[in-house]
Formats: sequence, C-alpha cells, structure tokens
Amino acid sequence: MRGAPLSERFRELGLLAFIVLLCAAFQVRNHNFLTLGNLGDLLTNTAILSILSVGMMMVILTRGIDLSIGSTIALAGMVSSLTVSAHRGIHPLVSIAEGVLVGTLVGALNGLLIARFAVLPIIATLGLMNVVRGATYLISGGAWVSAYQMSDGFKAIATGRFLGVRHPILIALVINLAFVYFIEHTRTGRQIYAVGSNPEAADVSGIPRRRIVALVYTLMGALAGLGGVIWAAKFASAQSDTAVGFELSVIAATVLGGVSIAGGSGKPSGLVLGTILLGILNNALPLIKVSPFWQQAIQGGVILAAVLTNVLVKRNNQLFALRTRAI
Amino acid sequence: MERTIAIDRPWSWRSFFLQWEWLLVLIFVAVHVVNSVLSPDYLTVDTFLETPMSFLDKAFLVLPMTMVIILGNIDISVGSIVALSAVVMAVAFHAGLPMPLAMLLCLLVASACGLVNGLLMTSFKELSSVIVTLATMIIFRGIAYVILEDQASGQFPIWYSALGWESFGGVPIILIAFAACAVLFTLLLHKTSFGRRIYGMGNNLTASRYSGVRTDSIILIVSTLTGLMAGVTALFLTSRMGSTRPNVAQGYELEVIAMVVLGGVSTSGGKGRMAGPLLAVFIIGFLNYGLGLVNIPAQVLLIILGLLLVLSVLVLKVRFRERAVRGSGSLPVEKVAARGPEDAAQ
Amino acid sequence: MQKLFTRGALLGLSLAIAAPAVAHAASGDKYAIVFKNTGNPYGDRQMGGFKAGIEEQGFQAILRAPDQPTAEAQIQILEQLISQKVKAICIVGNDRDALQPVLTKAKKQGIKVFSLDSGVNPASRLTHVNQADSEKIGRTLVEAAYDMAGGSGEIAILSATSQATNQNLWIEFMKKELAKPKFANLKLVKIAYGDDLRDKSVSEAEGLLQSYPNLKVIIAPTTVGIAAAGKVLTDKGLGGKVFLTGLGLPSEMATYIENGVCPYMFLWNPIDVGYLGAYVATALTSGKITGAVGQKFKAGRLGEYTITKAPDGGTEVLLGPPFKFDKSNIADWKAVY
Amino acid sequence: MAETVLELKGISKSFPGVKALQDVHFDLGRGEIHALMGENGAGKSTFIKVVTGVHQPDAGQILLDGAPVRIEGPKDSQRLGIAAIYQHVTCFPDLSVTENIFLGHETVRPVLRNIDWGQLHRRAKDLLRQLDAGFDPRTTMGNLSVAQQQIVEIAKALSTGARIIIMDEPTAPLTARESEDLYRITEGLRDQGASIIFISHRLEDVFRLAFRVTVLRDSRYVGTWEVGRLRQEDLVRAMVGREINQLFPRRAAAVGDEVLRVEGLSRTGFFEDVSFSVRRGEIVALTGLIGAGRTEVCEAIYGVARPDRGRVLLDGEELQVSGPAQALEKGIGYLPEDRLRQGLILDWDLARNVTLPTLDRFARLGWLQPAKEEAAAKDLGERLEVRARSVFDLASTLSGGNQQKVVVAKLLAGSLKVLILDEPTKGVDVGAKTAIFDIMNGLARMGYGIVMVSSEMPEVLGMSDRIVVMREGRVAAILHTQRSSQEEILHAAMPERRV
Repeated sequence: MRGAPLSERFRELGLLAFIVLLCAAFQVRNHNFLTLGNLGDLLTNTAILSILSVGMMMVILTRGIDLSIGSTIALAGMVSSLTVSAHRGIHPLVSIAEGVLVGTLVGALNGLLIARFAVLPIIATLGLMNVVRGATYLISGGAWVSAYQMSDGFKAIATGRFLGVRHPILIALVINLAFVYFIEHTRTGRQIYAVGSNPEAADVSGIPRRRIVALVYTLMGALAGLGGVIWAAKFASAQSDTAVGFELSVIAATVLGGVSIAGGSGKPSGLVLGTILLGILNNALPLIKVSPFWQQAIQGGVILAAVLTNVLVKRNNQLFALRTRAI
Repeated sequence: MERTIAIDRPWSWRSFFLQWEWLLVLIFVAVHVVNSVLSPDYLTVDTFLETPMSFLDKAFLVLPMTMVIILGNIDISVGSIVALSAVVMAVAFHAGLPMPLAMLLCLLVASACGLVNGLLMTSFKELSSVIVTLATMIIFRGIAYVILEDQASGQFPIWYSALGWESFGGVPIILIAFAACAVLFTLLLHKTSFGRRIYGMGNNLTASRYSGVRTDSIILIVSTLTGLMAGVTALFLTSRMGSTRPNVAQGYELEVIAMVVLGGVSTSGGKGRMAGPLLAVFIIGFLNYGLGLVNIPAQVLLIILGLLLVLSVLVLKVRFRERAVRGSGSLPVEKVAARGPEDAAQ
Repeated sequence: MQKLFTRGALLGLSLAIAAPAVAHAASGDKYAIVFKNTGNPYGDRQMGGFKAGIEEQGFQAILRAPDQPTAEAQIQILEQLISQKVKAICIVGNDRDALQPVLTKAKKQGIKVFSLDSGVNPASRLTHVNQADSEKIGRTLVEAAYDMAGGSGEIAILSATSQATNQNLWIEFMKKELAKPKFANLKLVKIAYGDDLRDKSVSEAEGLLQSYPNLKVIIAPTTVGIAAAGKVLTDKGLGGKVFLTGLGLPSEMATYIENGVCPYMFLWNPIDVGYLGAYVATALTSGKITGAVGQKFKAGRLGEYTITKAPDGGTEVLLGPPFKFDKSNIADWKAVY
Repeated sequence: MAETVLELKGISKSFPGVKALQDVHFDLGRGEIHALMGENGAGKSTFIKVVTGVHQPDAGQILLDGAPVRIEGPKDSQRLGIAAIYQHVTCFPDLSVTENIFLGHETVRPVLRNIDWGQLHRRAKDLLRQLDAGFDPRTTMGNLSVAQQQIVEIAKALSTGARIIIMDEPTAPLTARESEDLYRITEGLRDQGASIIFISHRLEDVFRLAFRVTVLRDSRYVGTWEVGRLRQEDLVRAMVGREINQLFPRRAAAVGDEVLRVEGLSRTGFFEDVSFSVRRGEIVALTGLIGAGRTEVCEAIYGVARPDRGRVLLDGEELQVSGPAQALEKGIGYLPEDRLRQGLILDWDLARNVTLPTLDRFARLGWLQPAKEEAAAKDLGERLEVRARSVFDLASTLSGGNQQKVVVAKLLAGSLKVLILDEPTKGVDVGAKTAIFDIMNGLARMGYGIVMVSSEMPEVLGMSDRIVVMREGRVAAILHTQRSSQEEILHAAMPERRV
C-alpha cells in the first residue's frame, strides 16, 4: 500500500520493536544470548542470508522472484572449492571472483529467459533450480570437497578477521552499504523501483525495462555466487546438496523486511531488519532450551506473528492517516 | 439502426491445434517412444497399470493446485499439510480410534489446515498467498514434529495397505480414485459457475468483486479443497509407506507446482485448463519411471526435468510471441501478489 | 529468428528427453543397491564396494540413489528395480518401516531383499549387513566420551535428523550405556539435531556451546554433524577444552583430528561394507544362505562370515568392530574415503 | 501565422489486421494550441505514439522545423523536445513527485555519479510553482489526486525542456474547476512559446482553448479548421460522420415514489453525514470536485467499503450489505468509474462478461448452461446496440463506448431497482455518449432509480432531475435541475480554500 514516509517509518519501528521483544524473550530463556560472542556467531551465520536478500529485494522490486539461488550457491561453492583443491596456491580473491563469475552466468541465464523471452520468473527459476543442482552433482561426481583439501587462505575468506570483524560480517556490511547507495542514489537503482512500480509507464518513459530486469537477475546470481564461496569457506566443505531450500529463507527474510511482492516498494533499512529477524530465528532457537521438536513450530509461529504485526501496524497507520487527513 | 450480434463460436483448425495441450500430447508420446526404445522392460501392461501407483499420490495435489494458481494464488504449504494430517491419523489410530474414523479425521485435519490458510488470506488481503502459505508450511510441519517427535507410526490394518497397493479389476485403486477426483475437479472448474468465478477472479479480482462474486468465500472453498486433497494424498501415501513420520512429503509443493506450470497454467492467474496439468502428471511420472528403468542417475533426471519445464514454456512463449508483442509485450507480472494491495481496503 | 528459435527449443526439448540414451545396460544377472541419496561420498564408497564385489563374481551391478534422502523417492526406485527383474536388492533405508510394503512386493516376485548399513525392519528383509554391532558403537562412543571428559562432566549429542534410523538406534544404546554406574558422573545435557545440514549443524553446535558453558564432550554420530562441530570448535579455538568424537569420514575429519579438536573418532570401511553386501546378495540368490541364524558364507577377500541374531529380532551379518581413527593413522586414510 | 514547428505528411501505420493511420496530415505552429479530435479508435493514440517514436510510421514523413526527422523512440523524441502526457496518467505511484518528474534524466553529482536529490527537489518545487501547484515534491505520487498527478506529468514534460507538448485527453478525469486550472496552465505554456497538441473528446475544451482543430475519423484525416470559424454541430458531424441533432435527449419518465434513501452515511476520512434519496424513474446526479467523496459514497452504498455510521434504505427497509454480492441481490447495481479495472474482464468475451454478476440465473444447481448465457448476451447486446460481431468478441477488442454498454448490460441482466452509474461517459466519444444517455433515459422510463456520478456540468444539467453537490465529503447542496444554473452548482462545489 502507498504509505506516507512517516507511516513507513512507523512500520519499520513495528518490526524493530518485534525484534527487541524477541531478543528480550530469548535473553530471559538464556542469559548467554546477548553476549558479544553469541551475537558475533549470529551475525556471521546471517551474513550469507543478508547478502542474498539484497539481491532478492531487487528481484522482488521488479515483481519477480528467484528460486534458483540455493542451487547457484551450491554450484559456485563447488566450482571454487574444486579449483582450490586442485591448485592450493590460488589466491582467495581469485576463488571469490571465480564463484561470482559462475553465479553471474546462472543469473544472466535467468535474466535472458525472463527479460528476453518473457518467461514467468517463477517458472524460469524453478527450471534452472533443477538444472543447476543437477549440474553441481555432475561436476562434483557426487564427491565432497573436505576441509583438508582447502587452503587456509580459502577458509580465511570466512574465518578471517579484519580490524577484529569477521570477514562475512564485513562483506555483508559492504554489500548492504553499496546497495543503499545503488538503490537510493543512482539512476539505475531508481529505475528498478520504477519498473516494478508501473511497467507500462516505464516503457513510455523510455526506461530500458528489459535491460533492467535482466540486470537484476544477473546481480542476484552474482551475489548468490559470492554467497556460495563464503558458504564453502565457512563450513570448510563443499557438497552438491548444499543450501537446498535456502531460497525460501531468503524470500522470507526479504518479505519480512517489508518488500512488497507486488513490486515497487520496500526499503533497504526494512530489509536489514527482516534479515536480522530471520537470522535470529534460524540461529538462536537452539539457545532457548526448548525441545528441538518445537523449534520449527516456534519459528513458523514467530514469522507469521511478525508478518501479521506488520499488517496491523500498517492498517493502524492508514486509519491514523485517514483520521488526520483533510478531505 | 438495429444491428445483430452473432452467437456462433469462432473456430479455426489453426487455433484448435495451436493449443498448449497438443504440445503436451506430443511430449507424452515422445516420452513413451523414448522409454520403450531405451528399455525392453518398458512396454508391458504392468508399466501402465502398476507404475501410476508409484507417482499418483502427489498427483491428487495437482488438481486443487491448478485451481489455486488459476485463482492467481499459490500454495506452498501442501506438503506440510500432508505430513500433519498423516501423523494425526496415525496417532489417532494408535490412540484406539477405529481406522475408518482415523482416516476421516485425517481428511478433516487436512481440510482444517486448508481453511486456516484461506482465513488468513481473506482476513489479511495485504499479504500475498506466498507469504501466508510459507509461514503455515513451517508451522504445520512443526506441529507434526511436536506430535510424533523422532518416532514413526505404522502397523495399520492390512486392508488399509490395499489402498495404495491393490488393484480393483486389474486397475489400481489409487488410479481409480485419482480418475474420479480428476473428473470431478475438471467438471467443477470448467462446467460450473464456481469454476467460472475462479477464472474471473484470476483474470481480474477487483472486477469480479464489483460484479458480485463472493471472492472471499471462493478463496475459502478453494483453500479448503486444497487441504482436503492434501488429506487424500496423505491417505494414499501413508498406505504406500505402511507408516508415517513428520518428515514425509517434503518438497512436494514445488514438484506439484512444476507439474501445474508445465501443464500450461499461468502463474499470473486466469489462464490454463485442467487437461494440461493432468497430462503433465503422467508425462513426468512416466518419464521418471522410464528413465529409472535404465537407471539414469538422479542428478541427470533433475536436469532433464528442469530443461523440460523451461524449454516447453519457451516453445509456448515463442509460439504466441506476436500476440505478446501487440500486447505491448509487457513482462509477466505476478498477479499472485499484485492482488494484495489492489484489493486491500482503501 | 523466432521460427529458428522455436526449432531450437523443440530440438532441445527432444534432446532433453532423449539424453539418457547414452546410459545403457549390459548383460548378466542384475544386482541392485539403493543408497539414501546421491552426492554423498560415504554412499559412493559403499556402492563402489558393492559394485566391485558383484563384478568380480561376473555379474552386473545397478547403483541407485534418489537426489533427496526420502523414503518416498526410494519406493519409486524400488518399483523400477522390480520391473527390471533384478536378482537381489540391497537397500540402505531412509526409513525403517516405510519401505516394508514395496520390499514385500519385491520378495513376492522372488527378489532377494536385504538391508545394509541403515537397516529396515526384520519383516521387510531377509537379513541385514551391519557395519558394526549397534550396541558396541553406542558403548564405544560413550567410553570415548568418558575417556575424553576424564570420567565426569557434561556431554551432548549432535545427531543427524530426528528421523534417522541408525543414529536413533545408536543414541538408544548410548543412553542405555550411560545408565550404568560407571558413567554416573557423565551428564547427557542435550540431544541436538543438525539434520545433516551444514548451517543447521553449525548453529546447533554453537547453541550447545553457548547454552552449556562447561560442556566437556560432543558426540556426533554422523558425518556432517561431526565435521560441522569440528569446524566450530576449531574456529572458536576450543581445542583441548571441549572434545569431539563420534562417527565421521576421515577425509572430512582429517583437519580436526590433526589439530587435536577431535582426539579420535570411529568409522568402518564403507567400501568393505558394500563389498560384504555384494557377497550376501550372491549367497542369497545362489541359495547358499536364506538369512537364518548360524549360516556361513565366504565373502571374497574378507573371508568367512556367519549370520547372527540382530537386536531388533531379525538376523544380521556383522562386518566387524568399528575402526578407530586418530593422529597416527588419519593421514593414510583421508585420501581413501 | 507563426512558422510551423512540426509537420506530418501522409503518415500511415498499420498493425497485423488493423490500419491505425491512413495518409494523415497535421501541422503545428509555434505557440499554437492545436486540438486533435476524433472518436475512440479514430487513431489518436497511434498518432501520439508515432510522434513520440514509440511506433515507426510505415509511410509518410515527419518534419521538425521543416527538416525531416526519424524518431527512434521515447528517448529520441525527448531529445528533440517532444513530450507526451498520456491519457491514463503514467505515473509511478510508489515514487516521489520529484522522481516522477526527473526519472531517467536525473542530475547526478560528478565523481560518484549519485543523484543530487537536494537540487532535484528544489527544481521540482520551482516547476510546480510555475504551474502554481502547492504540494510538496517529496510526497509519494500515489497519494496525490488525479488532477495533481496530471500537473506532475506536465512538470515532467517541462523538465525535459520540451517545446512540443502532446496532451492526450488531459481533461477527461478532471472536474470543471480543475479543467479551468488546466486551461490556464496550458495557455501559460503557450504564451511561453510552447506548441501544444491538445487531444480531447470535450467540445468545450476545444472551443475554449484551441486555435485550430484537426479531426480524424476511422484512422483517416478528415480536415483542419480554425476553431473561431467553426460551428459546434459541424465539428460533431465531422467527428461522428453523421448528424447528432441532440446531445442530451429529453425524456418523459414518470417519477414514482422513493426507492433509495441514504441517511447520515459517514466513513472516516472519506465522507461525513451524507443524506439524499432517489425515486423511481428519477435520475439524481452526484457531482462535485474529484476527491469530494462521490465515488466513496457510491461504493459504501454498494457494499465495497463499510461505512462507519448512517444507514441505507431500499424501499423503506434498512439494508445490511457486507459486499457487492448482497447489494446486487437486494437490487442495487453499480457501474464503476474505472471500467477497465473494475468493470470488465478484458480477456473474456461479451457473453461471459455480461453474465458474471447473475451467473446463478444461467446455471442449474451450479451447472452452467452456455446456450442460455449466449442468448441473453446477444439479446442485451442488441438492445443496447453494442457494436460487436459476435458474443464471443473479447471485451478488450471493443471501443470505450461499447465496453461501457457491456458493463451496463451486466447490470440489466439482473433484476435491479437502483442503478448507480459512476462517470458513465468517462473516456467515451460523442457518438457513444448520446447512445448511453438514451439508454439511461430508457432505464429511467423502465422505473429504475438512477444515481449518476458526473463531473461534466453539461451532462449533469442535461440529464438529471435533481443534483446532489458534494464538497469535501459532505453534501453541499441538493438542487432541482430546472431551477439551477451551472454557476450555482459550481459555487456550491467550490471549497473555501484552494485544493
């Protein structure tokens, strides 16, 4: 819905409040929750999610969706770690570049199908999800790449620290900042919103709609590739069944962040909050000492609660806006 | 000046043969040809009478999912509903409930889950169905875990296993049941005012609402039907597995959606026919089986299915290209979600 | 352009369907093994061993596995094997009971059905090839924890999915073992499930460390879980404070055994397990054995084996005691499997 | 006269199956407002698309300042100083006013190439001030009124430094008052030397504003005249190709007793304490500025949105409607304002569109009887003189007027007592307008009570028995048409402060 900037901020406050409450609750259950170490772990484990949700936000802004990223993560991770295991000497940056390249190719393929041949995003990416996953099995021959086959440099991509901050957190931070700049302060960034907000208008306004859409999926792929490398380095292992179903978490995070599936609306600040919320759900539940069999139910419940709170807050703002509006 | 309006249906062989279903029929035939070339064991009566048993369980989900997608929605919670209802049935049975009642309970629980989805969608129109069912997907399976934890539950009466394994007059019971459901759903969708309204809502929700279509009740009915069929799937699946666990039917949702989409039903709603998905069920089923006979590795199978999906849709796209161009060639827009705000109380 | 493209797409389509034409069968009796899922090196070794054993006897081996570790998928594969009229099926079950109907169908058709590694219930199998005595595995792991913890302290278990047949069995025996007075001071604080997913296993492991600050030992009887735990302990520099043991692949664990995070762990040689399975298969089809207790048969290079009573009431063939991997030998094994 | 800036010579353009333009001529002088008229489907929209380079002409040439040019696309035409303001306002509801104005040609700072928001907002403010519009350029486009959005569109055109501005039916969605503002703005642009192509259905627009008028009919060029020397009926004849003796046919409908009564209806933020009544055979016009809450009132009566207070009585008994479905059952029909979004399912054929509201009448136990549907559609279609080949024609293939007739047919298929027609002639050409008025009269004669929402003064005065004037969500006055003048109504509708 169209909301005045004010109410938009309101709604993110709602999400923020929700997160704070959740943390409070967790802290009560387990006093080690709000410790530096734990928060460090939490952020590190959320970094990959955050990186991908940035891409997913752009995709969803254009009214699209990408189901293939889980497979892309696996493929990129597998390719880069296979290379590393073959030539240990390789510089980490090269590995990253390699993974990103792989991801970009997959993304570009998505973009081609969707922008050039107008295949519905859900179909194109659903198909590629299978194809890419299968390809990963094939190139790996079903084998895993294990810790001892990876160079320390490669593992350091995920475990190393820069100024005391772990690389994944740092990378995610940089990506998010770059994203804010791109989406809020560049022409192309704004055109992404425009395309999602009103495709027809975008055409008559001379916005290269198809190119924008293609670009968005390519970026998504690139980020998935980056995420794949970090994933492989973080767990010091590359499997062909890595990140099965991860796309759903990413979509959930993006939508929790208030990015509307209808396209055109959503803010980076919201995205970050949504990602953090999901990060907490994925990583903190083991901490609250409930039976593992309750974890899923709780996770789902919280997600639903968060989404519904968002809606209710939004409705409230609208009502408020109506009351105070001069007809 | 009095002008008259004709009531003869426009007909041309071209448009008749330019229907998506024909491509599917082609693929269907191709699959059988390839399979029988590849494997000597393929062309047998068993293949056609026995094989359906092994892939029809999730096919029951294709029927309502087609409606859901034509409606412009999507439901990714079906797999979880199957698991939950199956688990409840098993537990109820072991708690002493007679099997027939337990089965009834299974259907009830499943329908209830569907209804919950529907209620959430209708009372929170701002939310797209993807989000709602994404959440309930996690919740329903979560509940299944809470109930059965790390246990499996089985030892059902012998006669129950007949459901998934026995034949009636040479035809598998499951096939008969599926045929029956398929006919019912096809008629419901294509021959009744209910089905007509579904198409209307998929094409233009607002206009349908202004035209006096009770959009909420239709959404409720469809989601409940979806739940019900998930229950039916649970019945047959459990019968085939002889026991059940909280982790059954994982990832069914995407498989089912893939079949519906391959069947030529557009995820932007309002378009497509039941025939397509039905064909798709058997195409994928027999393809799986045939390639299994020559022991194709699972990963290759994945690739083939993926390609099948994308390429077939590409063919469709290209075929209707010139029309797309005249329609300003606008990119596909996921009405699935677009309806959210459009319909939200203003 | 469009027309050309249409052709291209159609061509691709037909290719997609015709692609498998490359893969094709040979002659001779067919023996099939069905593993849990593809892309699992442990499984590949096991199937490799089976293949070797079958082929050295001059038969044809069929190796199958679904892409996801579900019983549903295995049922479909089993149906296909039945139609192929294989001689015997060696199943590594994703579910203990869920395969009973389809396996019974196979037996009705005269196919010799037995399970391997991850067993199915006695009613669905003729016998079971067990990598090692489940009870012994439980005992050994608890002993290891006892030894690492120095006789007392908190221990936790990081398992695969809560539905995993083997792991649940072993955990049962571990609990039984822990009940003994000797281990009175070992406190099992939690059983966590990493679902054999890297990310979940890691956050579960981190969760254990956060929730139980004076945790002494983590027992992870699953290859993904133990490696994930090893990674966490290494990154946190907890080597020497919190110990790790369990069942893992040498290749996956080499790093963590060498850096002392995991003093030692156990596994059996999956290749041998598969190899033994191959000979059980032929012995069953040739009628040498029927799966009854006490029957003996020769298993190629592994020598003679006897069918024994299994704790679940059925019968089984034991490969032997689990093999212990530590600093001394890990280097030689990490390249093998 | 002033030198020619733009000239089209013998332009032809056809699409698969359709000849959109055939040998069309047009010329535009500097500082001229040149009206382009024609019924829907006459080729006006294609004309624009050709000039803005969205389509390339098959034949003929375009001269700019006397020199032939090829216009490759929207960007190209922008460069050449041509800007178009489209009929259905093409804004980006989620973006701010500033962005809508500058999208695609934002000024970026040197090094980082990031958008210079501060400067853009300032420029936007200036532009808006030029068009003396008061609102803040930071507001979200979606929150503006249609009129305001149109001003933004004009600002957009100016921001590209356009010297040739094409306005496609800009006044269609505007009220009389808002149109006046638009006229002023347009003349302002002209006086600054801009040349304007003004496309419209409204005769008053043309006679009020244009210097010359060019008429297209059935994609052919009919002629160009100086407005000063043109009689209204000549222009109409030129457009319609036939005589239209009377735009507002008088009717003799016996006004019966009261059928609909609205008492103190209120909905927070939309309208307050609205009361009026309608009698059988009576046409009550509901008028006022856009945003005055007319449509909202109708939707509340029809059950689309719930009112907070007040009640609606039908034949004296109180209605409790939870949605359109019930409203239709009870006997209230609504012809929505936005035909394409709310009125029709464009991908559906006539028959299915017509029967949608009354589907159960064409089904036995839910089982559809297509034959019955088609018969009914044929019957209604012919009664309303819908120009269609068969009942299987897709709604999207019909012209605006005929589409509107189909929507009316949907209402007639049921047995209703009250019809609420929201802007029934919006975007409908002169020919079809009279047809629709005829239909309305017919309906009144049949005893329907009719509520007609309209912003067009002539049509309000010409068609209604009584007029309910709304202002800022309240009923400002209820007048008897015979005894009231345009001035009175306008006066009642005007708010004290400026919008």
